[in-house]
Amino acid sequence: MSDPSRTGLAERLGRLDRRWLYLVLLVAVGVSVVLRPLFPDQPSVFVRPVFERIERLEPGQSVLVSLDYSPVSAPEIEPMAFAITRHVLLRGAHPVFVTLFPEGPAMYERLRVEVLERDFPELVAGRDWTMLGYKAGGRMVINAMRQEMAAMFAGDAEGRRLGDLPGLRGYRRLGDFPLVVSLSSGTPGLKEWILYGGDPSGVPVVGGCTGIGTPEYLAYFPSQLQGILGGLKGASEYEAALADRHPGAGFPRRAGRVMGPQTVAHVVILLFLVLGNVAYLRRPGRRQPEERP
Amino acid sequence: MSTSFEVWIAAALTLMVFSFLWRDNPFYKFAEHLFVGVSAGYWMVLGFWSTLWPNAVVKLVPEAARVTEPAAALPDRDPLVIIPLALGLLMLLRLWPRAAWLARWPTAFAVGTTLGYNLVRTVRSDFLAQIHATVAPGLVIRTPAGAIDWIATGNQGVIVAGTACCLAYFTYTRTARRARGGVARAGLLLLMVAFGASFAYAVMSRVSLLISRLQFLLGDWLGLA
Amino acid sequence: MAWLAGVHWDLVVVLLLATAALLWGMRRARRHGPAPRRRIAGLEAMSEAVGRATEMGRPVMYVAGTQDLDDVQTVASLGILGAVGEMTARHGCELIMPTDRSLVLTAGREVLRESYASAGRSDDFVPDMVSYVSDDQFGFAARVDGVIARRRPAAIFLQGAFYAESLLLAEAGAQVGAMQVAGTAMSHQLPFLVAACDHVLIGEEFFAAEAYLTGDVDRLGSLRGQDLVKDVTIGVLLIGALMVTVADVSGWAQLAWVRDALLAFLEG
Amino acid sequence: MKRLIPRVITTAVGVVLIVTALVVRPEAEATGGPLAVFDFIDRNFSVWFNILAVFAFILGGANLLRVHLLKVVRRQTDWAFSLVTLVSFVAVLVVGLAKLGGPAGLEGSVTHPEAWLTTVFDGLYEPLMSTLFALLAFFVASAAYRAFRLRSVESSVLLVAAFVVLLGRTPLGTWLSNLLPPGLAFLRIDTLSMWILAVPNVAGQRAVLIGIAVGVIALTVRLLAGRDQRSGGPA
Repeated sequence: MSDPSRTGLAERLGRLDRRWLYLVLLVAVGVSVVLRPLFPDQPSVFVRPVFERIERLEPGQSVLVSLDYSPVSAPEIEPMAFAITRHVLLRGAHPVFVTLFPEGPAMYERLRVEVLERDFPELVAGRDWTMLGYKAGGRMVINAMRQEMAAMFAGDAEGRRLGDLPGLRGYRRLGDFPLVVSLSSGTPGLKEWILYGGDPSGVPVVGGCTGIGTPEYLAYFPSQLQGILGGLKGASEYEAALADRHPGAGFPRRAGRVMGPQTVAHVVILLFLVLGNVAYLRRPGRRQPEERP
Repeated sequence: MSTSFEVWIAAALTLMVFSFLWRDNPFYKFAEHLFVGVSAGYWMVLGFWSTLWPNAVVKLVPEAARVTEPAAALPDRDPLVIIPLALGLLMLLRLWPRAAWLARWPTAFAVGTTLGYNLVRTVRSDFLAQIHATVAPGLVIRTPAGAIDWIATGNQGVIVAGTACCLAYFTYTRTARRARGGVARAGLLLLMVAFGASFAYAVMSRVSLLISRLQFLLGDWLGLA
Repeated sequence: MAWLAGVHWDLVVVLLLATAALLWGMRRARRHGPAPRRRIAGLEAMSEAVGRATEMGRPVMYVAGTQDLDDVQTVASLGILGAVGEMTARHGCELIMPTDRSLVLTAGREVLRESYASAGRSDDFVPDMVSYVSDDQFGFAARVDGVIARRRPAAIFLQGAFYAESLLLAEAGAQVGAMQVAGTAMSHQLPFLVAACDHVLIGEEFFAAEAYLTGDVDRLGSLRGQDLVKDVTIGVLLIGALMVTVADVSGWAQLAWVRDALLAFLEG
Repeated sequence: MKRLIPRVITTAVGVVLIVTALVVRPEAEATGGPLAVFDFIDRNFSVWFNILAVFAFILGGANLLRVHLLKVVRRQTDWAFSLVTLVSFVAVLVVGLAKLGGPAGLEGSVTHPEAWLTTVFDGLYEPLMSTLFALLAFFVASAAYRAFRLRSVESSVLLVAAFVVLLGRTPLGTWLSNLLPPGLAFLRIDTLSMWILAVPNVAGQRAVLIGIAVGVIALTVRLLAGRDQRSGGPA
């Protein structure tokens, strides 16, 4: 028999009124919604390869970035698009945007206003980055780009001819790019870029996807898919890595700020799990039904 | 603090619903009864205008299409919609005890359509497709370069064996079940792993709903965040 | 007869084989009696829960999922309802069944009227034990949670197709101390029900519940047929995966042909 | 007869629809002949079901009105709240069926941005719906507290899997994993939680789906073969 005072505590914990749990969760999440704390975060084994790939880009190299998401999944995917675009430009590389989603051009517009023009005012569309636009057809678009970029795109979304775009000089087909990034909320998206882009042409593919979609893509990691950002957590890890490696840039950490209340809630629930089990294991005798108001 | 009337209403309703966490109380009762009335009415209105009107009324009386769209071309008349309407009327006979047995016909029709529509779809997408997904990669997974990917191969082995074990868990006949005791038990444990993991994984999306509600209360309403 | 080429022959074959296995099981059960079955704790708990509710003088609540009659799970749930209805009728225990679909309201009443009649308690059947709430999943959940808090049912059966509202219902039940038995084929809601309820019928167990509860020979016989179908499936899984591997590694043309035929068959 | 006819209806409708699903290829052009019949059935029966379901609203609505009217008339407990349901239900029905507030008369969509029904949706329905949804966060917490205990082998496995995945979704998990020596990198919590989701979880879900399909086949065969002497007739 253990110390009676400890048993008393365990017993009280075991019969804890659920409303205390509710109150703790409400206060913890509420306070963190107001204070918006930023927790230190680090890239996981899935995120680190994406970051390192982009970190190794040479100035002047072009990267294909496919914006395969719509407003519905933007809360999860958009922070990834913002962070990766900033990183590519910070390395002096040249992002070439395409989209397989009809809503993609609207997503690019938000990216242009909030990242390209605000954070990099000295850069110019067409010279320092390229938007090729939306093409319907999903995997057929990728197949065509693998053969010949010009077969799919005559020019960029603003009407400049392909030959006049500095970002595509020397990039005639998909295999010429050092990296393809697909930010994907479903089909067509990351899976199509892996199966019809990366696998046949050998170009390295990395990507980002929603939290719910993540497990599906893990089957391709790490051989066919070199790295992946899964949901808000993945985006937050990437932002943290970017801030860590390029401390002077001072970019906002959008996913990191939303992760604050999320993390607090998770820690609170984890704490409940631990407390519940401590109470359960320390209780003398058989389990009694918990108190119900 | 917000000056918008709508924000105040929404905030009041939000607090009323949250009050249920404390205990059942008159505020929750009010919100609950309002919710039932509003949502039941809303769905019936939608059902009328989006299903009954275009698919039954307009098909029986094409001129009715002009009521909602004066410039519309008149669709063809489809007298067969009499069938579901007649079945619907039979259902109302429930209210008249002597003809109540006729009210079984529409239910019989509904059950028949459900079984008929679902069987083939289920066999294709839940049965054959899942077996295909398990069998098709084989047991040895290779990298695009052709070398054996040992991690993926191990994972695929776990998936094939795990699926078989879990299926064995569902066995009903007692003798057969005993014969595969350990395997079925492994299947149950694997199911528990799957349930625990997906429960925890879903916590994040449930919490984000709470966060957005609190952002509304603390930000839009009180102006704190 | 060109249209014959368009028939999904693989599905025809699967359906015919499965039907044959089920009919074999039923015939066997009729001749030799049903084979002994393993226990399913959740099903044994159901009659216990009804008995407990009767003793405590508190009602039993039955929710047949939140989908319409066009979902197979709702149809399966009505079968379980019939058995539960007989239990409450025999015990003279109050049954409340809120529904969120009008078709389920009428079908539920038909089922309960019959089960009260077959229990010899026709007079105890009140149509209002089944009531309509609202087609909205959360409007329905708000109401049912309120009813649970006020009526404090001693037993709650959540049997059918559920979406996000599953945990709203199950937690409200746990808070009033109800004994809860859930059953569903919604794989994404199973984790929540497993966490919040006393017993859960997982997937196929939910479809087998009616056979167990009614003890009907044909239905029990079909369980034997289901076991046979699953055995064959396990065999296809293991042998198929092995064959695909050997075909890939060895490069034998004949085996590659068999592999392609099998995969094409499974692709439908 | 009273029992036979519903049985025949169920079986006939079910079998015809199954044959239809086996024969009709929606991507192919209808070729006339026997296929035309199946094509017709495929297109129409689900519409008919939906018409029937909406028709049933009359019974559902009548039940709702009756239950709450009786409470009000008999002055039962909480009758005042029943009045709230009655008033809001009838008001929404009138607003929606008469398409008040939108374009003139009955023209235009019932969910037109200016229709009063849209105001009701945005002002009352939407906040109630999302708050009910948000209650789930609390219920997830209390269900986890109660259920995830080291009671038996099964519930311990449930607990450990949930714990690992929960921890893996926080920076805390990443931080703890960094304490591991490089040789044990495969035990990193983020890696482990993803592995659980991608491997054992997939196996479990697949088996559940296959089992469900077997259950559906059995239920359908029993009901259509009339081998299911349900107390309530075919339903």
